[in-house]
Amino acid sequence: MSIIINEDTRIIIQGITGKQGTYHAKKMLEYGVKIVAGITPGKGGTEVHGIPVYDTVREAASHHSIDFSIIMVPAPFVLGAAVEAIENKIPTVLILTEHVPVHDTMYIKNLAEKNGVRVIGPNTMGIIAPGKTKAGVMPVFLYGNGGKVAIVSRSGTLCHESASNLTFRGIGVSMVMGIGGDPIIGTSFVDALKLLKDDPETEAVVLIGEIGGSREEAAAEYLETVDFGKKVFAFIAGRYAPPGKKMGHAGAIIDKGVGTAAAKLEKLAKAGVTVAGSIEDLIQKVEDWYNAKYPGELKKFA
Amino acid sequence: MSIIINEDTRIIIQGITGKQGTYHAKKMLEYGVKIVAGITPGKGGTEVHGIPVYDTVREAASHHSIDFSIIMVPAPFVLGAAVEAIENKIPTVLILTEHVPVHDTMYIKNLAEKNGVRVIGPNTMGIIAPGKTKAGVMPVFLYGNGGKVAIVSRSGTLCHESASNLTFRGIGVSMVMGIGGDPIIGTSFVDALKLLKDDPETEAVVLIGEIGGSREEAAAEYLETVDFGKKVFAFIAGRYAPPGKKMGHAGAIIDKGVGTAAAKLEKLAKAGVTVAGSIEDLIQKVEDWYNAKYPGELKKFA
Amino acid sequence: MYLYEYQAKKVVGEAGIPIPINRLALNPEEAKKAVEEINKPSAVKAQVRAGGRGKAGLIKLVETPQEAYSSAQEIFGKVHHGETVEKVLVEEKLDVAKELYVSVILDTYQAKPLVLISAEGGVDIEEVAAKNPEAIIKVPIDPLEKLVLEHRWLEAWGKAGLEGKVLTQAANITGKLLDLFYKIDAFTVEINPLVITKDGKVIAADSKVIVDDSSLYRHPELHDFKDLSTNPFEARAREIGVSYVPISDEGYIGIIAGGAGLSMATMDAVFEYGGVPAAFIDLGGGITEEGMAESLKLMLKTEGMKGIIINVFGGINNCEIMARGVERVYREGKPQIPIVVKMRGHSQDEGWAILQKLDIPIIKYGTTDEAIKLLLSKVENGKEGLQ
Amino acid sequence: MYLYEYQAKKVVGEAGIPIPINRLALNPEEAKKAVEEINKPSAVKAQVRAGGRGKAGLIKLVETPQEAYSSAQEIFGKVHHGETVEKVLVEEKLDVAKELYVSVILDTYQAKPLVLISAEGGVDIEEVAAKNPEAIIKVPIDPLEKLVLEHRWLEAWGKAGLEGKVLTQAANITGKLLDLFYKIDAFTVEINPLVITKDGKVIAADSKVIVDDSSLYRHPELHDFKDLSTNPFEARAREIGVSYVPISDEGYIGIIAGGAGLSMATMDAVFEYGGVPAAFIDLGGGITEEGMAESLKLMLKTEGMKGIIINVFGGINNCEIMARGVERVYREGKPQIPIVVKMRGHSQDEGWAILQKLDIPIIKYGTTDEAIKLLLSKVENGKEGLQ
Repeated sequence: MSIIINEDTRIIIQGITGKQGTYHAKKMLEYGVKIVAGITPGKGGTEVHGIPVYDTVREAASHHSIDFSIIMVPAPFVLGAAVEAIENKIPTVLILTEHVPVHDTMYIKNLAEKNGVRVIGPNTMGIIAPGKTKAGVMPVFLYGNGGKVAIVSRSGTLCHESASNLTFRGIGVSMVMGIGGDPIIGTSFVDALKLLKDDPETEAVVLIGEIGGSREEAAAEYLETVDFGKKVFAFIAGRYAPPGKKMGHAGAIIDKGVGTAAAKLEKLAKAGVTVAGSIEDLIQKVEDWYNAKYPGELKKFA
Repeated sequence: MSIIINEDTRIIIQGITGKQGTYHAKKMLEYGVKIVAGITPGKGGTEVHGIPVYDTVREAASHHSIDFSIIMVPAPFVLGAAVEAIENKIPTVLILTEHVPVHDTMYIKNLAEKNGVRVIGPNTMGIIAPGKTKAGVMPVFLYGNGGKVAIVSRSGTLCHESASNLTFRGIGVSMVMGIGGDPIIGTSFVDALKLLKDDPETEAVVLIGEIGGSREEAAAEYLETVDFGKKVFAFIAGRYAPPGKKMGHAGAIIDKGVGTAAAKLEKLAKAGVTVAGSIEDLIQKVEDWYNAKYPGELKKFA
Repeated sequence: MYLYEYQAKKVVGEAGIPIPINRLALNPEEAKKAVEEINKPSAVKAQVRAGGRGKAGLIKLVETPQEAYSSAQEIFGKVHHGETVEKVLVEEKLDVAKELYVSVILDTYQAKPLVLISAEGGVDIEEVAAKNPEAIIKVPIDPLEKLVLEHRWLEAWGKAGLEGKVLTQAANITGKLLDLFYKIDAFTVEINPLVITKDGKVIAADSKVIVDDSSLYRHPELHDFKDLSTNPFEARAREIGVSYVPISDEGYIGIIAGGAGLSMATMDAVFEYGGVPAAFIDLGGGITEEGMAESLKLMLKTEGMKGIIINVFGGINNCEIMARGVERVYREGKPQIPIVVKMRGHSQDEGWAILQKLDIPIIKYGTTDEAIKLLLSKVENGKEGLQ
Repeated sequence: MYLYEYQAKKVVGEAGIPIPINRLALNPEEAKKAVEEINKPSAVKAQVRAGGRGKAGLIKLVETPQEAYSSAQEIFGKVHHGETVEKVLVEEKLDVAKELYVSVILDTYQAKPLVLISAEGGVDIEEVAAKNPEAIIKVPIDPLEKLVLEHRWLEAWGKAGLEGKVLTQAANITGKLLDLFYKIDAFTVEINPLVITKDGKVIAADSKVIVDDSSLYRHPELHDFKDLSTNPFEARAREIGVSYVPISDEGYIGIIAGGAGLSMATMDAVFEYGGVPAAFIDLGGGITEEGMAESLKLMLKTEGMKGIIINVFGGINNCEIMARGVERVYREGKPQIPIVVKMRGHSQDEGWAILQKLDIPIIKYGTTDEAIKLLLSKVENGKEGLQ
């Protein structure tokens, strides 16, 4: 059992007949992911890599038990696809798509909360429980076959970066989740930490944040209020960003001193988190902790 | 104790500073109605006949206990006023205004149900508990000082007509409510019957319907399913209406044989209701029932 | 407000729903030009509100512009259920593969929009409902819900058996129809038939739109469609701010009453006691002295009028003001037909005093029936003298 | 998208909110004409995005058209925080009795619109929040709620001390501002100050509007306002479908990375190890061979460039395709500055093979830090040879 997903999770892909949907459905099938159905309006009755395609989530749900939906439709259609999944009470809805209008995400998040549905993303690479299953676009061979460290990151490529380096050094990862780089996201650092607190497979958590917003600060506040009981590391991208500059993500705006890397790192350090100045520093600190806890176990991959 | 209103009911008037609002506030005060406040945005701090005026219901509610709101604002402002009253959980909201857009009433009714608020109307003359209080525009001297017969009517002037004649003949009325002549209304015949069933002051009920819609049929169905335990009379206006003709109210449309007077009267009669062919017939049948039940008591007024 | 076919199509088309290519023509020459532009076999359709146009020869299929001219020439000026044909709609003929049905109606009892969907279109939906009720899929909508999205319509049309591109087109149209329903404060927006063409397009071949009159103040875009009744009495009443409802062409009793319920009850009583009402005027609320006077004058002018009952209350209105309105008419000349007034309520004493001076009989405490009986006896008695 | 003052005012005015009479002028002559038309003492305001216009002499109060001409002449062509003044807004001067504040912002943490209201307007709202937090009334909005009506704003402004006609005007404006917020997919719509004039009118004297770029596809009405950056590199990147972010004018290291997080982490590492980055290109998802090639060419063209790090993953992108993009540039001519690639993920073997043929050093298993250290050492070593 991992958090959110595991080897038994039955997944549908909304937008499976698109180019990305078809490609990543194949990659997921190769990884052994249980994809039970795909959804594309107007393509009901067809198949993608042997996966049955339905016109609606409701129709798919009448033929299959569904735990999880991956939304890979173009941005203008994400609102409709997500609301459909939520109205059909799919327990977890992960939105991979980037450039989703933020007002749409706002609506989705509020509707999901009202319906008791977990949303992850949008603008995320997905979630992986290495060796078990994945729901996302990550190259699985960078993520190894398991470990004791979980990674939660706003950036997908920084997931790849840190997970691959932890894997190469033989440490591995228990699960990696991109929470998404948008201003509004369904699942936050705090939500992830709450789940990881009780995850028996995770002994340490790496938080990878960015400048802008206040989600890292909220994570620090959460860690100060609970006895988290696990080691937490953090890295914040954008320490050297010129103030006021928009750095790619809409969420990564430094606005009048709020959300700077310095402020985030200070709060996290105060909450007992081990903060890192660079990726190398982060990986090294995790390795040091690991070696101290499990001396002599590490066999480097490369 | 009467249903919905009685001598203790604390009332506000939304739109009190308008011509109608000011006139009828005076008439109600003369009848001893407990009007605790009036509401007109931008007129907060003024007074009407000594009644304090506030800008918002919320402000009024912070100074007074409120049981009931009468809405007398022009049709385009009814939606705002009603939603305000409902959001402030005023237990009963009566909308006197006519020509309210039906989509607005639809919204109001659904919001009220969600908030546990009773709406009466729109397009009603109001409600009166003779000798106790009133919330409406009815001339009180036509309604006497009480009695054992309740009247519930879609038409305000047919309330005046039947109540005045019952009063003139010495029978009197326990309470009279106009439920409103619009296609969508807050409180229906069935709602009124449910309340009157347990009203100790009412021994008989007069239902005054009109062609169109299916509210009278619904009342008949309700009366068939419960042991109502009280005498019920009914009159339906529009028996001779040419089919397909719009008769003043938007609600009074005969559409393809549904909602004809004949259909309504047949259903009501089948449910044990004493149906009348004219106002005179209605009054006479009530008088006959009264004389049979209380022989020799009647002293005619005129 | 019941829109003409061409108006309904305009509204539906502007909502982004595909409609047949069409042109409105005001004369045969324009009908000819329309077919030239459309450049396809077309239908020439008389713009009247009543149904049964096909049977009445008011819809003609034409192949050429010249045929359109001659067909239009036949149709223009024809009278259908009292309405003269002054406009025709010229419209491309569709290659129909299948006919569907979709509408949004106001379910007044549940206080919710109700979307009706059926794969059996092109016929009277009430017939389908009677014969094969499960062929109609009903989707109630919560008016408090901010967004109602397309998957609802994909689900419904999927249940109705649609698939592929036809499914997505029908679902998209249904969403737009619900948006339109809200946007124009409709009682009904209906597309019947919703046609699937042989080349797989979904097109709203015919549509019916009824809009709530009470909402028109916030729909300037619909003002051009306002139902300017050809009946001059109804038009004049609208100017005065009251409603004039014709009842019977053979009628000779006029009714002026306050409120639709009392107006209808008075009408019923006239019939009940053997009279025939010509029309009623419902004064509504807030009637002024002038409004009352103009209403009475309008009723007096109605053809064949032999007697008038004024059946009013001082509730939202005022007896004194209404009596003054009557007095104003009498000052200009005493009406030559009997008038009976039943009036009570706010300022009744003042009102009665004015009417008594005019020698108008007043029913102060009786029922509507008594007033009607009195009026009818006066009309009967006065017959010879007045004719 | 951050709108210019004149654009924000247009949007706010079209939402039905009263704004000062104004005219946009593209030269001193137009500024003169504007004051002639306005026919009142006016302000001539440079249209630049950065704050501090008043201090920089970019806002001038004028009494006459001639003064407007000369003031505009002074302002046009001035450079303010890198932006040249090409437009001025000429605007009537209001007779201010009091200044209020109102805005709707996106509370990203609560995922709700948040309406902020204060009787203390005209100053920086963050200062008010710091000094006198209870002077700001916060009204969170539920995005699922279909209708948010005026009484909410009457209540809030009443709490802020407004009354009478000023209260109803301010409430009405607030409702329209929330509608506008939703309508244009805004991050922020702010009116500061919201002015009460001496004759009791409430007018949006200045406004700030920020719109979500991701929503622009559904806002054709805003396309004219699109931020056509004067930086040709940013503009070219937009054409390619990537984003080019300038970092430092003194920079000499170029970063091409996938994703904003990795781009920033790479930038941090360059600074961390003593280099100065000039700019980064975030490739985003779905990069093509051509997009990769054009991105690299763009970075090579950046002035002062001495070395480039390509730090990418085959995740949503593909290593082989990205390597082919690099190859394409090399085929047109081997770049004269060191390039280091760190690349792994989908089709990494194919990608590595292509890059190896080009003699490009690849960090296959190390961290970003390793790649940067390698690049910086190459730049350092190659300095003499390249200059």
